[in-house]
Amino acid sequence: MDAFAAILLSGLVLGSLYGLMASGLSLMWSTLGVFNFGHGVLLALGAYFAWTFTEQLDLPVALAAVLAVVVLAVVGVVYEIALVRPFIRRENGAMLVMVATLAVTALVQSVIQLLWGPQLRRVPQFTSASVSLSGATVSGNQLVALVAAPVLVGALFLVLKRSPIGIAVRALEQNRDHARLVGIRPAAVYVFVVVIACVLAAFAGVLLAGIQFMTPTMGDDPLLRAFVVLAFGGTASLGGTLAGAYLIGLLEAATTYFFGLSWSPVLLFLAMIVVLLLRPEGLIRQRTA
Amino acid sequence: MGGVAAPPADRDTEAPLLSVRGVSKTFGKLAAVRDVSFDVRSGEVFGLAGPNGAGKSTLFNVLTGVPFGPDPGGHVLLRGQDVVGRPGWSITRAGLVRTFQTEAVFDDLSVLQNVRVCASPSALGRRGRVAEDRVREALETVGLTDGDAPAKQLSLVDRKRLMIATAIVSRPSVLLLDEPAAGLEPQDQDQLIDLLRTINAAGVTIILVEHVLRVLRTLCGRMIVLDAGAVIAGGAPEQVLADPAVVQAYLGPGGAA
Amino acid sequence: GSSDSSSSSSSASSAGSAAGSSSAGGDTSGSGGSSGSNAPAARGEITIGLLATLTGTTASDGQGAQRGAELAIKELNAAGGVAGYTFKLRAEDTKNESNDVVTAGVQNLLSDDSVKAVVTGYASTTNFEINNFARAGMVYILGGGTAQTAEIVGKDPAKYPTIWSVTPSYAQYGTGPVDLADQWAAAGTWKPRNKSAYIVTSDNAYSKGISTDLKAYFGKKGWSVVGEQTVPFGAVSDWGTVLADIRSKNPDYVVNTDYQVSNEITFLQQFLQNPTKSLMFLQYGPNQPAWLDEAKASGNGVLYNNLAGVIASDKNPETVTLQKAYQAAYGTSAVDPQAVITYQAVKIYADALKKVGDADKKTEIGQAIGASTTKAAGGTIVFDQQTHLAKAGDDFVPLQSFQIQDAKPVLIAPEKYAGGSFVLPPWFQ
Amino acid sequence: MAIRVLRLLLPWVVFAVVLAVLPGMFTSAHSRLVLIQALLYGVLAVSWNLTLGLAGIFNFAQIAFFGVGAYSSAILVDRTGMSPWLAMALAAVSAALSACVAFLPVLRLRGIYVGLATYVFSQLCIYLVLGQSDLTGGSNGIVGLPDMTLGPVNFYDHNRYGYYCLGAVLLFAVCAVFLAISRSRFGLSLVALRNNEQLAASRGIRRTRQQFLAFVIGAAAAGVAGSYNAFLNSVVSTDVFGFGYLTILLSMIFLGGRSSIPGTVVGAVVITVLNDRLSGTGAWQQVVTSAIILVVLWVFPEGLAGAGRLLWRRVAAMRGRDGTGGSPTDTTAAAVPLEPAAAHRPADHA
Amino acid sequence: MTAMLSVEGLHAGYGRSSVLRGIDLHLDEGEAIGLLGPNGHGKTTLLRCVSGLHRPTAGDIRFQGASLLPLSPRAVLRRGVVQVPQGSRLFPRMTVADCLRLGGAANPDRSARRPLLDEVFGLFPKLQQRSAQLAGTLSGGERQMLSIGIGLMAGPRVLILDEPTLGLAPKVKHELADAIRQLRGRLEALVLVDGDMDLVLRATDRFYVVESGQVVQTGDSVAGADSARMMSLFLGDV
Ligand SMILES: Nc1ncnc2c1ncn2[C@@H]1O[C@H](COP(=O)(O)OP(=O)(O)OP(=O)(O)O)[C@@H](O)[C@H]1O
Ligand SMILES: Nc1ncnc2c1ncn2[C@@H]1O[C@H](COP(=O)(O)OP(=O)(O)OP(=O)(O)O)[C@@H](O)[C@H]1O
Ligand SMILES: [Mg+2]
Ligand SMILES: [Mg+2]
Repeated sequence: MDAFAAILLSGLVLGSLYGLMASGLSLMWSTLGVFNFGHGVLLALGAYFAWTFTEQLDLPVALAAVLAVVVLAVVGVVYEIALVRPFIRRENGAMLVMVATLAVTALVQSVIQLLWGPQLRRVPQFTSASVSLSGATVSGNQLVALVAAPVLVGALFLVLKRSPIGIAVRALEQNRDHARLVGIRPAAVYVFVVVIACVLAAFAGVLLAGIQFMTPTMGDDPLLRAFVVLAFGGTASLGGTLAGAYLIGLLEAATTYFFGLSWSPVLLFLAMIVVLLLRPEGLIRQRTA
Repeated sequence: MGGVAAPPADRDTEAPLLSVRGVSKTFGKLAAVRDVSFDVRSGEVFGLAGPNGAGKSTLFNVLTGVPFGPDPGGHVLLRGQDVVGRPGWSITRAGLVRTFQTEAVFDDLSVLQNVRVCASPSALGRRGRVAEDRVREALETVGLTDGDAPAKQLSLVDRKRLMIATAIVSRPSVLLLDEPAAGLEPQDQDQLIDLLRTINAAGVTIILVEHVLRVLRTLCGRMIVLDAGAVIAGGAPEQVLADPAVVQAYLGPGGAA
Repeated sequence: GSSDSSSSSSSASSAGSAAGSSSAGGDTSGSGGSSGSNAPAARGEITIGLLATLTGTTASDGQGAQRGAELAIKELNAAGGVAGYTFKLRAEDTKNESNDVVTAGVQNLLSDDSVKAVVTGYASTTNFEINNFARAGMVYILGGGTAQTAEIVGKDPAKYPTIWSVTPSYAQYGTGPVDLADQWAAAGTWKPRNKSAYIVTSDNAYSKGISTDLKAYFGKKGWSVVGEQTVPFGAVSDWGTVLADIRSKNPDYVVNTDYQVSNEITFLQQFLQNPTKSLMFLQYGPNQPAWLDEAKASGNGVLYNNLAGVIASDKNPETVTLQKAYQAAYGTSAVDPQAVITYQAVKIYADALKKVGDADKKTEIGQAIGASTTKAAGGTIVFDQQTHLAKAGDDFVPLQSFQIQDAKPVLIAPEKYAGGSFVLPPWFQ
Repeated sequence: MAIRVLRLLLPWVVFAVVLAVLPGMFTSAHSRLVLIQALLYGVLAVSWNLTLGLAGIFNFAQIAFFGVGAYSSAILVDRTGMSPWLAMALAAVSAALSACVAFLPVLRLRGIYVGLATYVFSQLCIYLVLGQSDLTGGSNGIVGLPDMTLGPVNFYDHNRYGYYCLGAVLLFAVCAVFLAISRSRFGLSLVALRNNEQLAASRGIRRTRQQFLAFVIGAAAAGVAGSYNAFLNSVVSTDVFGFGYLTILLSMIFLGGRSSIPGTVVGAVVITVLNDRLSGTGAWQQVVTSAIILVVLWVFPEGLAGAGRLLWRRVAAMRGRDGTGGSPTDTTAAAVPLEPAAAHRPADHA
Repeated sequence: MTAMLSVEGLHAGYGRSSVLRGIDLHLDEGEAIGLLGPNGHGKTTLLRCVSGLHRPTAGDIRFQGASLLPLSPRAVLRRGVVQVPQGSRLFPRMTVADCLRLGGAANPDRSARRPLLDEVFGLFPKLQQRSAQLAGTLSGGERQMLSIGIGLMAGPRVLILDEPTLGLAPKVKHELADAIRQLRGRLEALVLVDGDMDLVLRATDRFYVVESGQVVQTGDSVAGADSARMMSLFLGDV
C-alpha cells in the first residue's frame, strides 16, 4: 500500500513537472506548427533571472518568480520577432524555425555562462509545506508543481478552447490567408502563443531551480523528457499532452520501483510500437481533411 | 434503400469493366454513400452528378482506396477482381486512376518530373525508355509544351492539364475525374471536352463527376445521379436530367437550362 | 602598460628573477613567444596543456581544473621557473567530452611544439586520449576515470611511460564505507539492527563501479544488501519511489553513489521528510562547496568520503599552503577538487623537469614522474608501476571520510589526520 | 550533347580536384584534422539530407544510425579482430538493419511525430549500449581501436593522410550517389510524397516502400560514417548518439541550404572551420557560431546555397548584358531556373 | 460625388512576374459590380490587394476617399470591406459553428451576431444541419456556403465574393444567385467575381472585363448580357 502511494505521488509529481514543460512545447507546436528547441534554454533563463532577483535583489521567491515570468514574457516577444516571424511563412518554415531555435539555444546557453558563470546555484523553494499520503511525502516545489500544473495547463486549455483568442489561434494555424481575411492579426497571435510558452517555461524553470541545481544546460534534460512525453501523449491537444505527461510520470515511478528507472525509455518505445500496431490511425488520431 | 436501380448493362454478353456493387460509406451517423450499385462498360464515358454533399467524391475515395474513416461496405469489381480494401497505390496499378476535386500536382517538381514520377508503376522500374515515351505522349495529349516549368507556377488551366497528364501516363483502364471543368471558362471547357474525347478514344474508360451540365451532356453516354448518398436516377443524360426527382434534388426550378 | 610589464617580466623570468609573477596572474592563453628571441630555445617559455570542460554542463569542474593549473604555473614562474624554463598554460575546451572535440583538443596540443606536458582533471568519459598522448610520447598527467586508465595502461604499462594518474584507484570507495561502519559497530558507537544495507546507483560508469564494489564488499563482511535501485544519469527531481522502497526495507545503512550534487541534496531532503534509522552515506557530492551551502544544517549526520581534493586537516602542511594560495588567488579557501588534481599534476611535472633538465626529453621526464614521491595537499603521491595510478592508503593518498556536524564537514578518518569522530546522525533521536 | 555532358561533369571534376589538392595546402596535423572532421560531417549531413531534405521526413534517428555503425564496427574489430575494412562494410549493414526498426513508427506516423518517435529510438540505442556493457563496454566505451591500414600504409601516419583520403572518397561517393538518387525517379517519388502524399498514392507510389528505402540507404551511409569516426578517434562511446551531433549537423544542413548537396557540404566545412577557429574563446565560440547561423538564416533562408544561387543569377544577368554568355539553350536552367516566372506571364494563356 | 471604392492605376505581381498592369475601376454606393475575365488574368490578385493580403507595386485603392493601401487586412475588414476568398480550404479542423463564430468575432457590433447567424442559416440551411461537423470534411459545395457564411457574419458594408459558385450544383447555384440578389438590399455595395457570366450579369449593375491585368472592357450588365462580343468571348461556340 505504501509502495502504491509512493508510486502514485511520485508519478503525479513527475507528471506535473513534465506536463508544465511539455505543454509550452506542445502549445507552440499545435498552434504555430513549429518545434521550439529553445524551450529548454528559456526554462534555464527563467531560473537564472529568478536567482538574480532572489540573491542579488533579496526579493522573496514568489515575487522573484513573478518578475522572472514577466522578464521571460518580454523575452518571448523578442523571441517571436527574431526567431518565429522571419521564418514561419517561408517554405519549410517549420524546419527553419526549428534550426533557428537550436542555434539560439546554443547562443543563450553560452551567454548565460558568460553572464552568470558556471557555478552551481539554487533558487529557494516556494514553500516548505509538505503533504503526506500513507508514508509518502511531497513537499516544497514538488507540491507547488503538483497543484500548479493541472491548474495552469487546465486554464490554458480552457482559454484555447473557448475564448476568441483560442479560436483565432487555431484558425491561423489552419488557414492563414482566410484567417487574416476575418480580421486575425497573425503577429499578435504568434506573440501571444510564444509569450505563453515562455511564461510556462519560466515557471517550470523557477520550480526546477528549487529542486535541483541550475546550470546553463539545465533545460536540456527536461526538453528531452518533454520530447518523450509528446511522442507518447501527442501534441494534438493540451489535454493529450498533460495525459501523456502523467502517463510517463507514473510509468517512470512504477518502473523505478520495480526495475530501476533506466528502463523506462525502452519500455516507452516498446509501448509506442505496440500502440501503433493496435491502433492503425496512429498514436494520435489524425484527421486527413 | 438502394434507390433507383442502376442502369442495366446492355445486352452485351461482355462483362462490365467496372462493377460497383452495394457500396456504402458512413461517417458516424452520416451515411455519405448508401448502397450504390452501377456498372461501367469498357470504353464508355459514364457521368456522375448530384447535389453538393451527395457523396460523389466520397464514392471516388472508396473506389480508389483513399484511407478515410471507417472501412467502406460493398464490392468494387474491376474486371471481376474486388479492389475494396486494397491500398490506393495498388488500385492505381490495377488500372483505376483518379483526379482530385482540387487541382493537386506536386509543387516542388517540374512539369516533366510530375509526369515522369507518375509514369512507371514501380518508381525504381528499369523500363526507363518506354516510360519516357509515355511521358512525352501524355504531355502532348494534354497540350503542355514547357516541360521544365515548375509546377508551382502553372495557371489553373495548366494545372488541370498537368493533373490529367499525370493520371493518363500510366495508361489506366478507368479514369475517374472529379469536377475537371470547375472554374474553367467556356472556351477552356471546350478544350477539356476535346481532351477527354481524345483520351476516351484512346481506349480509356472515363467516369466523370461534373456540375457543368454542358460537359456531362456532351460527353456521357450514360449517367447516374446521386442524392444523399443514394442513386436517384440513371440512364442517358437527356432522360436523366429531365427526371423530376433529379430536377427537384439537383437542378432546381431553373431546370437544366 | 600591460604589454610593457609582460615583456619586461618575461626577460626578467628568463634571468631567474621572481618578478615574472605579474604576467602569470590571470592570463591563461598567454601571448608568449617574446622571450624566445634572446634566450636559447631550450630555455624559454614552455607550454603546459590543459584539457578541461570549460563550457557545457560540467563547466564548473573545468574552471576548477583551470584554476589549479594556473595557480601552480603562477607559483612556478614566481619562483623563477624550473631548469631555466618558465611556463604558460594552454587550455583546450573539451566541452561535453565528446570524442571529436577531445580528439581535436588533443591534436591541437600535440601540434603545438611549445607544449611539453598536458594535465587534466578529466577529459573524456573513456580516457581514450591516453593512447594518443602515449603514441606521441607526450607527458600526460590526469585525474579522473582511474578504472579506465588502469584498464588501458594495465595491458602494457611499458607502452605508457609518460602517462600518470595523480588520483588513486577508486577501489577504496568500494570498501571504505563498509570498514568504517564495522568499526563503529565494533566500538559500540552505533548498533546495527541486522546489518542490512541499501544501495542507490546512478546509471554511469563511476557510480556503477563503486556500487558493484560496495555490494561485493558488504557481502564479504557479512552484511545483507536488502535493496538496490538504479536511477538514470542526470537530474532526478523526484526520489519518492526509491525512498518508498528504502522505507519499506528499513535498512541500517543507505549508500547513494549518485555523485551529482543536486541529486544528493534532493535525495537527502526527501529522505529527511520521513527518515528511517539508517546511516546515510553519499558518494562525493558533499565534497562540493555547493552541496554544503545548500544543505546547511540539514546535512548534519551525513557521511561521505574523498580520494581527491586536499586533505582536510591542518595536520597536513601542504593543505594549509595550498588553501592560502588559493584564497589569495581566487578569494576562497575551498579548493576545488579538480584544482587540486591539476595543481599537483603541474607541480609533479615541474619536479620531474627539474631532475631531467630538458623539457624535450619527455620519456625521461615520464620515467622521472613515475619514480617520484611528492608530498602534496592531497597526500603523498607515489605511483603504482602496473597501473600508473597514484597509490592509495593512509600513507599515500588517503581515503578521507567525513561526517557533517554542525553544518560543517568533520574529518573522521583516517586517524592520522582526523579532526573529530563519528556521532549518531540527528534523525536517530 | 558533348557540351551538356561536360557541363554535367565539370562540377564533379572541380570537386575531385579540390578534394585532392586540399591536403597539399593544409599539411599541419591540426588543419588536417579539421579537414577530416569537415569530411566526416559532410558525409553525415549529406546522408541525412536524403530523408530530412529530399523526402521531408523528420528523421532524428540518423545519429542513432551513425552510432550503430560506430559501435558495430568497433565491437567487430575489438572482439573478433576483424579487418577494419570489413567491419566498415558490416557497419553499413547493421545501420541499415537498425533503420528497419526505426522505421516501424514511421509506418503509421507523420510529421513531427516521426521526429519524436525516431528521437526516442536513438535514446533507446543509448540504453541498449549501456545495458549490454559486456558487449559494448557500457559507459567505458571501447578504447584503443586499431588504425586503418591499406597494405603497408597506416592511415594515421603523415598527419592522418590516409584518413583524409578515405574521408574524401566517402564524401565524393556519398555526394555522387545522393545526387543520382535525387535525379532518379526514386528521388522524384520522395519529393512527390513530401508534396502530397494522397496524390502520390493515387499515382501508384508506395509511401512505405519508398520512404523505407530512403531510410535504409541514408542509414547505411551514416553507418559507414560512424565506422569511419570510430577508427579515426580509435574509440567509441555513447557520445556518438549525443544531442551535440544532432545540433551541429542540423546547423550545417540549414546553413548550407536544405535540399542542396553542395550547400550541405559547404555548410559542413564552414561550421567545422568556424568552430575550430573559435575554439580558444570558450563560451564565445558558441555565441559567434550561433549568431552567424542566425544571421545567415535571416538573410538567406535557403542558406548559403540560396545565397550562391542569388549571386550566380546576378553574375549570369551581368554576363547576359555583356552579351558574352548565357546562351538561350543553357541547360543548367533546368535545375536552377534563372527567370522563373517570366515564361508564364498570364497573357501567354489567353 | 466620389466613388465608394476606387482602384487607380494598380500594378501588382508575384516576384518578378507582373500580374496587374494598371487597373482602374470604381464602385459607387448602392452599386454591385461584376468582374469578368479569363482564368489567371488577375481578378483574385486584384481582390487580394483590396483586402490588404497582397501589396501592390504601384497605384492606389481608396475607400470613401481614404487609401486602403497602408492598412492591414484587419483594418480593411473593420471598415466594412469583407472578402470571401476563392476556393478556400477554410479551417479544416474547426467545426462549422466555430468557423461562423470566428466570422462573427470580426464583427464589431456584438448584438448583430445572433441575427446574422440566423440569416446565414436561413440562406444555407445545410450549414445548420452540419454545424457540429469539421469544416475539412464538408463537401465542396458545403464549403463554399460556409465560406460565404463566414463573410456575412463579419457584417459587411461592401461584400466581395471571389468565385462563390465554383463547384456548386445547379440548384444551389440558383439559390445562391437569389441569395446574392437578396443580399444586395442589405449591403452598401457588392463586388462579384465569378466564372458563370450569366449569373454575374444578372446579379450586378455594371461589369468590368479584366484581361492580362488590365480592364479591357466595361459596361452595363444588362447591355453586356446581349453583347455579341461578350458571347463570343466567354461562351465559345457551343
Ligand atoms: N471524413 C468525413 N467525416 C464526416 N463527414 C464527411 C467526411 N467526408 C465527407 N463527409 C460528408 O459526406 C458527404 C458527401 O461528401 P462528398 O465530398 O462525397 O460530396 P460530393 O458529392 O463530392 O459534393 P460536391 O459536389 O460538393 O463536391 C458530405 O455531406 C460531407 O460533409
Ligand atoms: N502566389 C502566387 N505566386 C505566383 N504567381 C501567382 C500566385 N498567385 C497567382 N499567381 C499568378 O498570377 C496570375 C493571376 O492570378 P489570379 O488568381 O489573380 O487570376 P484570376 O483572374 O483570379 O484567375 P481565376 O479565374 O483562375 O481565379 C496567374 O497567372 C497566377 O498563376
Ligand atoms: Mg466532391
Ligand atoms: Mg481567381
